[in-house]
Amino acid sequence: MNASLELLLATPFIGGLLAFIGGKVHRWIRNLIAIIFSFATAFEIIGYYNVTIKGIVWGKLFGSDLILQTNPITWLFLFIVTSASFLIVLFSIDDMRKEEDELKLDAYYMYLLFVEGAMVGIVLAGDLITFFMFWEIMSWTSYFLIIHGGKRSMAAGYKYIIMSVIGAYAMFLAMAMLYAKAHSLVYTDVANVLLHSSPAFVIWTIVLLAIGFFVKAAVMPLHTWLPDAHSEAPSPVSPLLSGVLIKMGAYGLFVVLYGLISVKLAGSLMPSVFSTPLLLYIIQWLAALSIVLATFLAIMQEDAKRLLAYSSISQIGYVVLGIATGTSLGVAGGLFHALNHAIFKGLLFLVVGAVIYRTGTRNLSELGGLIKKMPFSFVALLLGIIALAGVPPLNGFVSKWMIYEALLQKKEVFLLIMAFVGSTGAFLYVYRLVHSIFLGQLPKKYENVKDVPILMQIPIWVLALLTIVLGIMPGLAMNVIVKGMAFFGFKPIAYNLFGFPQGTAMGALTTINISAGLAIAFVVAWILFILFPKSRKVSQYDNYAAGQVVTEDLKYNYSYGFYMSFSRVIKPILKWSIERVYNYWVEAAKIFGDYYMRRIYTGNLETYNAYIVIVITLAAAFVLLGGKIW
Amino acid sequence: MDRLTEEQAKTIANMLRKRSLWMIHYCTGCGAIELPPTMTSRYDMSRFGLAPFVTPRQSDILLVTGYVNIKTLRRIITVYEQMLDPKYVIGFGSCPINGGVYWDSYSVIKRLDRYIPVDLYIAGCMPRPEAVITAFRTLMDMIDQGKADGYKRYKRNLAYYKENQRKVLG
Amino acid sequence: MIYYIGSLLLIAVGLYAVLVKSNLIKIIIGLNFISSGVNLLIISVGYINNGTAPIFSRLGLNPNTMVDPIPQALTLTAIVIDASELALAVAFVVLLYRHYKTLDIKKIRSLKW
Amino acid sequence: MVGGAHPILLIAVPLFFVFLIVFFSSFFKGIVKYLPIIAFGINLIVIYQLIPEVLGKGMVISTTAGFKPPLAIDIVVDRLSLILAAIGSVLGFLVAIYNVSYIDEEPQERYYALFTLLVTGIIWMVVTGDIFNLFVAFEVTSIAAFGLVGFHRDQGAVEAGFKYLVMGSIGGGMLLVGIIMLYAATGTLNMVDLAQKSVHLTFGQKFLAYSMIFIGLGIEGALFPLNAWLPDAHPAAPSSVSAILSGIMTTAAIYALYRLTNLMFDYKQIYTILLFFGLLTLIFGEVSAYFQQDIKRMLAYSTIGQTGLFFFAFALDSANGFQGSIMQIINHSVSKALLFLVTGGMILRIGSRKIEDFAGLGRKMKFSSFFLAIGAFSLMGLPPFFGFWSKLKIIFAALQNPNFFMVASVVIILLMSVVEGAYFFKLLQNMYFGKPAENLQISEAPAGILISFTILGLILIFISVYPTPIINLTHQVANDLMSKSYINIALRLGGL
Amino acid sequence: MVIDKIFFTIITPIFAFAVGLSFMMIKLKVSARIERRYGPPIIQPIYNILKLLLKEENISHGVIFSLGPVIALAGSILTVLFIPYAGIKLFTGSGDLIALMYIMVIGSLGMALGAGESANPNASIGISRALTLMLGYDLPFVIIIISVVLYYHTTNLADIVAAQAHGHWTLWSLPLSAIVGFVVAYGALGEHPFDIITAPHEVATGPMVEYGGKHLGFLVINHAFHIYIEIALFVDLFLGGATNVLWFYVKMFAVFFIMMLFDEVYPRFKIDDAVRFFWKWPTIVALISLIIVLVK
Repeated sequence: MNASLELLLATPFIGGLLAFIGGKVHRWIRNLIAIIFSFATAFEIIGYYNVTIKGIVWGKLFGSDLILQTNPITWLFLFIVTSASFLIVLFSIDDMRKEEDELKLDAYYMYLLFVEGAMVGIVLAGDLITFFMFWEIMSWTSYFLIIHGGKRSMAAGYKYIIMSVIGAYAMFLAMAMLYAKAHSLVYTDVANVLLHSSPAFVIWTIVLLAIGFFVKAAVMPLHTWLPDAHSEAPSPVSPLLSGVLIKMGAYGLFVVLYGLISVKLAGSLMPSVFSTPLLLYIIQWLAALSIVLATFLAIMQEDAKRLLAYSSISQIGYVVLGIATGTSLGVAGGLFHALNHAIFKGLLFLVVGAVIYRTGTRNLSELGGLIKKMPFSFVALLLGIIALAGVPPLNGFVSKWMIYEALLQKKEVFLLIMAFVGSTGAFLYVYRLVHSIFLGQLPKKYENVKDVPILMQIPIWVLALLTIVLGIMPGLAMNVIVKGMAFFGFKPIAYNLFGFPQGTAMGALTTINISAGLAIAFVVAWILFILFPKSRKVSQYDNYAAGQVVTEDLKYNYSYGFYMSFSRVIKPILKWSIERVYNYWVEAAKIFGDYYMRRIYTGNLETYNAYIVIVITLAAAFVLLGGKIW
Repeated sequence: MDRLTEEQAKTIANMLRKRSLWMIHYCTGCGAIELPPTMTSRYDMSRFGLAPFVTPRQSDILLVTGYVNIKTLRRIITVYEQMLDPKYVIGFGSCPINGGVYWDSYSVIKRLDRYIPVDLYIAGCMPRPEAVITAFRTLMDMIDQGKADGYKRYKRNLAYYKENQRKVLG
Repeated sequence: MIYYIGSLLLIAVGLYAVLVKSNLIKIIIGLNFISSGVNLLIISVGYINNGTAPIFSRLGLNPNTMVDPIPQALTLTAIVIDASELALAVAFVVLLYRHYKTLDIKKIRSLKW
Repeated sequence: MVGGAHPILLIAVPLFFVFLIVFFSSFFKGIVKYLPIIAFGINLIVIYQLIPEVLGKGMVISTTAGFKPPLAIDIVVDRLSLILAAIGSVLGFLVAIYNVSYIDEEPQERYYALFTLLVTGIIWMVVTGDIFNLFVAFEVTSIAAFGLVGFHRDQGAVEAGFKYLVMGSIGGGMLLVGIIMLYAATGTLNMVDLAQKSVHLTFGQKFLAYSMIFIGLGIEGALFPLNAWLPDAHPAAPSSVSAILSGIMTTAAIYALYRLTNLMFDYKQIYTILLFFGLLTLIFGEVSAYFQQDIKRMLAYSTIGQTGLFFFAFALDSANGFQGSIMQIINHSVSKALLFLVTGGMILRIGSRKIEDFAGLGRKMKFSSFFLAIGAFSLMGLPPFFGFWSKLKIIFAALQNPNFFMVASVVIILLMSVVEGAYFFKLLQNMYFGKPAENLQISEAPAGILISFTILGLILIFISVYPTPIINLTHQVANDLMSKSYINIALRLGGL
Repeated sequence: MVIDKIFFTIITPIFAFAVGLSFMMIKLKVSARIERRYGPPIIQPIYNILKLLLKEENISHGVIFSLGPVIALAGSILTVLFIPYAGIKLFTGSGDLIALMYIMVIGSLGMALGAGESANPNASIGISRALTLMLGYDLPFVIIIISVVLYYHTTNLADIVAAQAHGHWTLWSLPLSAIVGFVVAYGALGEHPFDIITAPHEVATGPMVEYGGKHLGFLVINHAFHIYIEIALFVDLFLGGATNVLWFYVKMFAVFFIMMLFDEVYPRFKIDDAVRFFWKWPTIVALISLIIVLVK
């Protein structure tokens, strides 16, 4: 409980190493160690609930202190990281059992815990060096996690790591520029320096840092790694990536925008649009574009995990959109949505993982009708998609509602429209998910499928419960968020356990009334329903198909190209692919590099000698010109 | 509700049923020709609460218009079995009665009655809309009096019907 | 002065040979040209017109008229190094000929980029 | 001198062992392969003894032949030399162990003699305080290297060796020309003396000499465009030699360039030119490495890239730049040597240098793959490995005075780091998760190889997780370079 | 007060159902007259519903299949509670217009889930179309919602209604929004030309294909609610709500009557054409209206 921050940071790393070593002894020792250490990390953060520690120096590098710190926002993200990791470790125990190679499994748990440790480090960091260091560690450890997924995951992982590295180096550049100015990278020092810097410098800093965060958070023009990586990664890793890892980008953005640069400062540096500093407004637009376009792309997907991956891009768009509003309500909404997204996206990926575990496919058109075989998974998935679509009474609705209200208050109507459309679009793809996996025709080969083992169900149920609890009692999360935001200088927003009383915002929300109303209405409707004659259960093959007798061997259900008509509508948009642009440039660079390299290292000794002579001649010319180079 | 006896409840239910008859029509050949005038403005069968519907789950009447051959019989039986009780079958025109002009065809079912219980036949080739409407009115009266019990007969004599169906369909 | 020019010319000729000639032997000769040029350069640095050997073999010798002994020592070292290099080079040429059946450097291009 | 720590032993002992090897080879051949281990073991002891003194006083000088400097050739070990000499000795020692399992081709005694000579020459080059002695060391190194590159005597090795020889000879000649120019202008060969006397020379004079020296050392130090021999020679040589060549030989040449530039040619213009050379080397090295199919060739190009990086850092001409440069040298030497040693073991087992043939080795050769990954990570500069700290330092140093050119350079460096990441991750991915060839039956590398790269890997891990002493040391070194304390301390200690 | 609230909570859904049912009745008659038919008896919908509920046999494809209509009805009842009518605002304080938009969706979700479990391809196609159409009309819908909200500076529906008192209807102040709102409400009702979802001749009533008996009865009831919700929302947003029930009913009827006329004369859009339609003219007009509000 009273573990020091260093211990908190070290626990997952030690656990990872021990798990790796323990795996040499027996696999259950390894599993146990992984469970214990991930639980220990989650347990250790309890003591930091609502604790603010300004900073602990844990090292010194190049004259800059390396600092660990914590505050309620940190705690929120720590909570996301540690609890999600713990649940994912639990889920992995059974899910990864099909992997025969024990060495790979040892490495898997090690990297899993390392990623957790790195994310804890990112969140706890009190200076940019620590932040960046753990950021990089997170990148490569998660890369190794992703490529556990088999052959196709390798290309995905490669794309992921390259883009991560590019993003990280953009951050690195910004960091170095800040270091040159501040000679220290502690947040407070950096903030001080930025306060007195030229606008151009501040803007460059934000832009460069934002590139790094956007790659990780997969905001639209930099998202191309995500669909591949998230869908090809092993089932338990996808929730970690989607639920937690991309939140680090959002966290970084939050820290930079409000920890290093205050909105007031940003506002004084650049023109404002809709009372938002221009740069933030651009960030908001990128986020909004991510929301809409990723939603449209998710609608088109045929692969369950790919669909969820695109949905992650879209949902992280809400988070970034909220964080970039700069108002208390919006930022709180963004942070809350980060938490909620971790919960419901983790839940969805886990359920899909469970389905893959049982059926071995994630192709939506091959699945169907599993509700009869995996009813618990169905209910969990149902809760997940309701939360994702932002439909009351679950948690996704509350955070989205806050973001909408914040945007409305700032009159950022175009962004708001996009956010709304994204939410409606989410409805399309989540229905696709539940329909194609759980509803519809049950293929004959899945006759003997049953629900997943209990160890895999526990994480699913915990998350499913959280969607309900936070949906009805958003005040639980708002406690932490509002306190933490006060730490960053935001005005507090009025809230209570069940939402937002009237008079504080444009509108009001009392979640308990909605959920209670729904429950009562449901009970009333249900009572009405059972008054009338009971229904007779019929087989799914007793189905109206214009008189045709439907048989088992016939695939009669409609699950491929579910939104074909919609794709016809948005075909003009789909023609544009940022990925193709990237590929084009990468190919061009490769061809260029190849062409010129071949002409430099020709293998001909005479050429090589000519280089030497050229250098001699240049030197001589230089001397003759009197030592002037310009 | 509990005050009402079962008999009374049934009476009320039948009264409602006869006022709202939704039909799914099985049309082959010329059978479909006489239905549109029946439905549209001139004869307007919706006056009697009749309405055409498209799925057997929602329909009360199966209207078999025109001949039924071996191939289509299977569909008719499927559709009939998918309908929800109470359900009624109307044989429309002479074909379902005795094969009509196809009386000597090898593939046409001569008597629909042998395979599914027909509540009412409308004779004629083809029957005029007036006849059709009269038939519906007759059916309504039958329902009111509880005479239209084809679905019950089907259940009672399931073995008989199945045997006949098997003979034809194999 | 003439020695400097001569040595530089020798180096230039050597470079030219290395650069232009495609025969391995000629390249080696070019290398030797370079080293000879360098050696000559070293010697000429310490050379004094009408100087004496830097040995007090008899009395009355003015140290200022003695040639500098250090370049000579250097040259000796350099010559030794050149000799060993030459030996190695020739050995390589023999091996190259064994592998490629040619002495044309342009054809010896199995290793490229 | 004092405390029994004689820097001269660093050269004398291995040279003696070279003769011993040749001597023993004729009648007691079995012992030959162990002699280099002893030689460099002794060297390590000498270095260990030198450490307190060098760190304390900043320099240890030992003169030869009974003369006093500047006439005598003196051996000067300051902090920078010590770092490089230590790396050289450690690598020499480890590679000597490696050789025991690795070299089975005849004539072994020549290999061992040349190998010992090569490492000796490198250490010599690093610790010498005399500019002509530097040339001699340079040539000793070169000739040993020519021979070793051609050691396999197959088609590629001979060709690479010959090309290297031609370019190296030209380089040697140019270096000598430069040295002679300096001598002609100042009349001395002692570096400290030269540094003092050359103040009076004009920039033009100095630059002429410098350009000659630069060409000579640049060829050996693999600076673009003088580095064309390197990608041929490194793959052709036995992996043990590649480790030395890549790990420390180019570095030693660069060291010499650092030393001379710092002592005598401390001009803004020269540093500016060097910046460009560094950047170009970096770009061409890394980009070429990306396209390689041959793993050793890839590593060789990567060496060029790394050289460019630390040369760039040096050319920044600031304390931070020097520090970053030296940290990067340490990182490069250790990691690249590690990579070459590991790949050597792997190539020995699978008999191919193609990257695609490395598929699935992560399962078969666990230790090798692990250390390969560690080395690659450190080279890429991923935390928490040492390369991260050095790269951090270099970038911070480069942006100390951010102007457009510097920012652009940093962008290039970072882009090249991305390229570096691209090819290393390609390799690692293939190695760990690639599908191995059918019935690939291979075992872990032989004991000698395993021991040597394990020790090196552990060293790398150690300095990665505990970089503070090295950071402090390099900080001192950088300050030494900035304040030119080489001259002052040498004067105080009688190095002149 | 509390009793008051409970009373109205009970009475509101019944009122809504009655209104919706009355519209259904009227519609049958009116459309018959437009087609020069006599038309069914005026209480034909009641016969239909009761007949469906009293079917002797019901079939079910599974739990969710049965729950579908129940959830749909529950969602509709809940939504009704959030819409203020005739000065009665029950739950309006606990969820504003934005919340309402998403509460409205619950019912559709239930319906879609239930229909999905029937495994009927027609049902799936129908849902696919329904959701696509929803995305289609959602775009202009949110735009007009935003413009109205911005115009009145509140998201509270009751406040919006209050602000329109004394004839200051949104219809007069934002005519363009009102027009689009009408189109959208119309599209949401799924009448011609937007009835591609159920298109009986194509996909056999789409989502409802497997529903019969009491399930279908519930869906018909739900449809009555649906009519009420869409039109009441339109009346509240654009026609100033009303202070008494009668006036509210008259306004709703007026809106519904115009809708009926449209319904009679239009053929059917293809689904992608419907979406294109909604994303073209209504969206443009709505945007213009929004910009007008913003500039003001």
